[in-house]
Amino acid sequence: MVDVAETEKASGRMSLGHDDVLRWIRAFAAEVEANKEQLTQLDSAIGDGDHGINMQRGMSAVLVKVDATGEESDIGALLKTVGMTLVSTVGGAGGPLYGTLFMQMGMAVSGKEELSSDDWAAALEAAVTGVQARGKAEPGDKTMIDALIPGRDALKAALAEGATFEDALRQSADAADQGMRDTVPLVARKGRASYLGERSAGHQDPGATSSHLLLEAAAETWGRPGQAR
Amino acid sequence: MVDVAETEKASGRMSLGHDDVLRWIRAFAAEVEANKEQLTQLDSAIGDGDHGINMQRGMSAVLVKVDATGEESDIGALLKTVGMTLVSTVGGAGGPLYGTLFMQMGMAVSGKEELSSDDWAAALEAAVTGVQARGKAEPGDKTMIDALIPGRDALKAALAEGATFEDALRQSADAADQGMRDTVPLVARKGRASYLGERSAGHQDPGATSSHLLLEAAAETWGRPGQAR
Amino acid sequence: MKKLINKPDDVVTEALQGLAAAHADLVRVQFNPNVIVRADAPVQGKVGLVSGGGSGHEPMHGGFVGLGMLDAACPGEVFTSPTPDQMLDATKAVNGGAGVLHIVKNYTGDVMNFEMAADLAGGENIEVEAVVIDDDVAVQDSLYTAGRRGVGTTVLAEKICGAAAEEGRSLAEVAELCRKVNANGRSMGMALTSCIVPAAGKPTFELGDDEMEIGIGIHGEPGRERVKLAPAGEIVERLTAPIVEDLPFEQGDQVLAFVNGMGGTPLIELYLVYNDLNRFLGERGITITRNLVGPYITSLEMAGCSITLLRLDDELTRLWDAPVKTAGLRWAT
Amino acid sequence: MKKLINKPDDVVTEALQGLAAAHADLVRVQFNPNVIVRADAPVQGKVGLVSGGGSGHEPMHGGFVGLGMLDAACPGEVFTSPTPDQMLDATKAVNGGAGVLHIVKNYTGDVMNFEMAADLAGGENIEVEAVVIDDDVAVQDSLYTAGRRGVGTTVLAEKICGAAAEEGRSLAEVAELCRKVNANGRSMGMALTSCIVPAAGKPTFELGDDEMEIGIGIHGEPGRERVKLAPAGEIVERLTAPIVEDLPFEQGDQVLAFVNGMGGTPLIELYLVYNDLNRFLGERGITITRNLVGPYITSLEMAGCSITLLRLDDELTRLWDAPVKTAGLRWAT
Ligand SMILES: Nc1ncnc2c1ncn2[C@@H]1O[C@H](COP(=O)(O)OP(=O)(O)O)[C@@H](O)[C@H]1O
Ligand SMILES: Nc1ncnc2c1ncn2[C@@H]1O[C@H](COP(=O)(O)OP(=O)(O)O)[C@@H](O)[C@H]1O
Ligand SMILES: [Mg+2]
Ligand SMILES: [Mg+2]
Ligand SMILES: [Mg+2]
Ligand SMILES: [Mg+2]
Repeated sequence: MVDVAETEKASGRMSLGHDDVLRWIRAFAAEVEANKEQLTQLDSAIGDGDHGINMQRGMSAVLVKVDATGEESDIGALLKTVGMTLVSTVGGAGGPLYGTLFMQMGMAVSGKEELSSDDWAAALEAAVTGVQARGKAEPGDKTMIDALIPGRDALKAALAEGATFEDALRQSADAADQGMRDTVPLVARKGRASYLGERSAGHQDPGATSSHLLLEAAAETWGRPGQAR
Repeated sequence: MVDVAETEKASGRMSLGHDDVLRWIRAFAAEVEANKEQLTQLDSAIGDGDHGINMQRGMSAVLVKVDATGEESDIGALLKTVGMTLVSTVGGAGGPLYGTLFMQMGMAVSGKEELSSDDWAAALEAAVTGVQARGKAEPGDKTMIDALIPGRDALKAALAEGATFEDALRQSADAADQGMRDTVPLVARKGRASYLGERSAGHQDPGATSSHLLLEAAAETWGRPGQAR
Repeated sequence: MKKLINKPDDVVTEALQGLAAAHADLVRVQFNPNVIVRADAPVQGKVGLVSGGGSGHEPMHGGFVGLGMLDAACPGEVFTSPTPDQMLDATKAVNGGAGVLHIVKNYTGDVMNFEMAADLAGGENIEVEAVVIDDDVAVQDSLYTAGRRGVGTTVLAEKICGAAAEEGRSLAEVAELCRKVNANGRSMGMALTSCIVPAAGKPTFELGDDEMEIGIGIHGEPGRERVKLAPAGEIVERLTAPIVEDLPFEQGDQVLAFVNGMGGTPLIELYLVYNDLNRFLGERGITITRNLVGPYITSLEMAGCSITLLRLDDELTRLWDAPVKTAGLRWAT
Repeated sequence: MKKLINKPDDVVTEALQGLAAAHADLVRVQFNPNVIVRADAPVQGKVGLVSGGGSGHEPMHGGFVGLGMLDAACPGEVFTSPTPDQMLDATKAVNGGAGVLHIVKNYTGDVMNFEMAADLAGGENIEVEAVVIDDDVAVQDSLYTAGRRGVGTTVLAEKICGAAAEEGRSLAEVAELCRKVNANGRSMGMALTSCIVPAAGKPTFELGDDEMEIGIGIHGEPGRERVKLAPAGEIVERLTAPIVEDLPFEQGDQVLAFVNGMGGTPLIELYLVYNDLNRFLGERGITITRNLVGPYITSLEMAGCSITLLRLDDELTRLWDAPVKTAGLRWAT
């Protein structure tokens, strides 16, 4: 089977098919698996030590689910399925937040079988809006929002400046990475870490870390690997 | 106040007065206090780790009690008081056993204001009989009986052979010491250590250890100190 | 990790199977999604009470399902709030036509999942109200944060609202009562040792041999401060003074005093703590007229305790005394 | 030593003060000598039930004083049997003219102290019978040794005999029933961690991170063997197989299954153990018709569990179900 998206990507024209989106989801699942310990460790410091465990449980359920869902081409439906699966398997804060993220993405691209770079930007926009509506977090609250918003903004800015999709994805992931790092000094105001007050400063937020993995997975799957850090 | 017993002891003639017996009880209390940790340690290995704590609690109650019991000269009454105080403050196996030991001694010398060496032998005899009646332990069961019986037998034998009371007491204490050491290889058949079966072998019995202290205190108080071991 | 478990991933399922087998007279347990439902649910015409939260806090909530308390509980993974589909199933199973109250502990995850569940239940025409319990004075309360955690008062709210529902009060009334309980209850906890989440396999936090954590939550979240170990009397003061000041509880108040064990602390210590608490409150003219001493809202094998005070009036006292028949609390039935 | 205590020497007294304050409706506590007496003792015409033992096993025995169970409990120092004067006071306080039954766990200390107390009570013309509970199959039984320890069956005997006494049975009948319970009950326990006696200040024994102690008593006494940690299912087998073989329990038997927590093990693990036990017995055609899951006969903060099986007949089942109202067990009242 010829990978259409690969061909298109090589040619510089951008279009993501159902399979591409699936590859991204698998890549995110693999990142979560690989970083399960670290996510849990970060959550132990300022939360309850389950973020890696929860996300891993959710993403393995997602893989089972999408494997079972045979022939399908509607990307919106795929993303909604991912979201619903996360909602019903993750629990905690991560479940509704990542569930909402994927479900809102799915709504934004409902019925589409191909996504342009603008579609992806719109999906990410919807994702962030959904997560904020669900969790009421503002930038600086030390949550996943602090990785997602820089990631969304960098993507939009890069595309507006005429960057290639690959470049835009890389800038998006790098901005999310920076946003994630910037959560370290913050005092948490939302989520479980907020109970610690000042004691939450000095630790990187686990949710921002997993959100960076999400955007990094997109950049690696559809664009170029980042520089080794 | 002239210590009559001291004078008599120096003269070779043997007679223990109320104060002498009190000095022995104080000496035993001091030994228990000094060896509290060791007794507890031994009891941790094959019992429940409270023998030192229990005996120390009991003997401090005894000291309070005898201090409060002003002028008195009946040695039998003194010993019974000690026994009753131990019964009502020690608990565990040690309480009834040491309580019985002292109460039976008291009965054996009831009403006496002075004890000859034979009186002491009779008191010790009664003590051992009482402890056996109460606890049903036989020699070799790995209990305090294994220190008391050799101690009693050595005293009787020495006196029968015409030894001085000082020598007889020393032989009694040394025999108790040996008996105590001989409990090490034994498999316990009575008391809490019996629950361990074979696993009780290789440990010295705590009760035999405190019983040795009892006879050692007598030898040191009324006779001569033993060789440093 | 020293635990009586088989595989870390199976802990919740197997414990639920055990609960189901042990208390078939009281509850039915449904698996995938996991829900513990009162054996005779739905009780027609009665407001249904649903709570839930992460597992690892037993007997809360599953042990409180039964007559006079909860109609259903949704157990999440260990320390992880359950999912909306569990809550929806629970809500449907206990709806006897009078609506369903969700009693939610204030954790972001619990709140969001219950919100989603309420939306879904609304879609199925079940009337749902939710009351969020946020009684932990160890956490600074603020509009700009997630606010206080829900801890010990949850148990008391479940009991008292369960009694009110049993009396046939309406959903609005039971919800109002639940808010009243929450408004009059305050808690604070401490830990001597950490707990170990089975799937994590190691202690959530490390405490020195001479340290304790004051103001801890029920998930091994770090507390307000880490300090040197102290006698029970001082610990009681450190926990109770902020509680008393916060409401504030005042001279002449009658309270229910709840000394809760965190899971690894034996009862003898809890009664000793209760004794110090009784003295502390007595000195301030606050009278304990009802009490609860034991491990009721735990944090796996964590050693430590929490103290909850609930200001009582005649209504709350009467409802507290009303019959209850659950695995975890049972009297007067 | 991490405990919620003030001074090690005051633990028992302060915990008793807490118990007295918390349960004034159920019990009176007398100090020096320490005795916990049912609030309405002596119940005229009823056989009085007295038990006792070292402290550190709470709720046993003090938490079992009340209607339908014990009339009095004598708490000794931690892990140290109480003294005859405590037992004598208890016996006098509960003698309602129908005599008094002493339920004694088979430990040399307990047995001897209760014997002395019975002698003293006899001197005061109170009819006393004593039944010794010795149900621990971890200990080799023999005429030449102290015999088996008394453990979990004690709780069941206290409940069942309490119900019989409440029915007005005679001293001889209640004693006979107690022997019957003992004859049909078998137990075995295990520990994941040691306990710490407050006055000793350090663990009674040391266990490696990957070790457990099988056949442990309730005082941190070493057990039958020290082995590598194993899954709960295997542990259940190691504990239950000797129990089943000993009586023996046979296909078709109906049993009360009691999964007891040692003090430091959380309820979620006990239910998981119960699940494995239920399966184990089911495979052998033994049916659990009654159960008890929780920390009822503990060993301070020791982590671990014990399993007790009691073969039931109609009489025992009925008496188990009869009303009980104590701090530790309460139902149907
Ligand atoms: N209100 C919120 N909005 C956005 N993200 C949040 C919010 N609350 C928590 N989070 C994110 O969730 C992460 C924790 O997720 P997780 O550990 O799965 O849930 P829980 O806290 O219930 O255990 C936090 O690190 C944070 O990034
Ligand atoms: N039946 C018995 N006869 C004589 N001595 C006994 C008997 N049972 C136990 N002992 C002694 O008691 C000692 C333990 O005493 P202690 O620790 O005070 O009591 P407990 O075993 O109740 O904790 C043992 O070391 C043993 O010497
Ligand atoms: Mg978490
Ligand atoms: Mg001992
Ligand atoms: Mg969580
Ligand atoms: Mg003892």
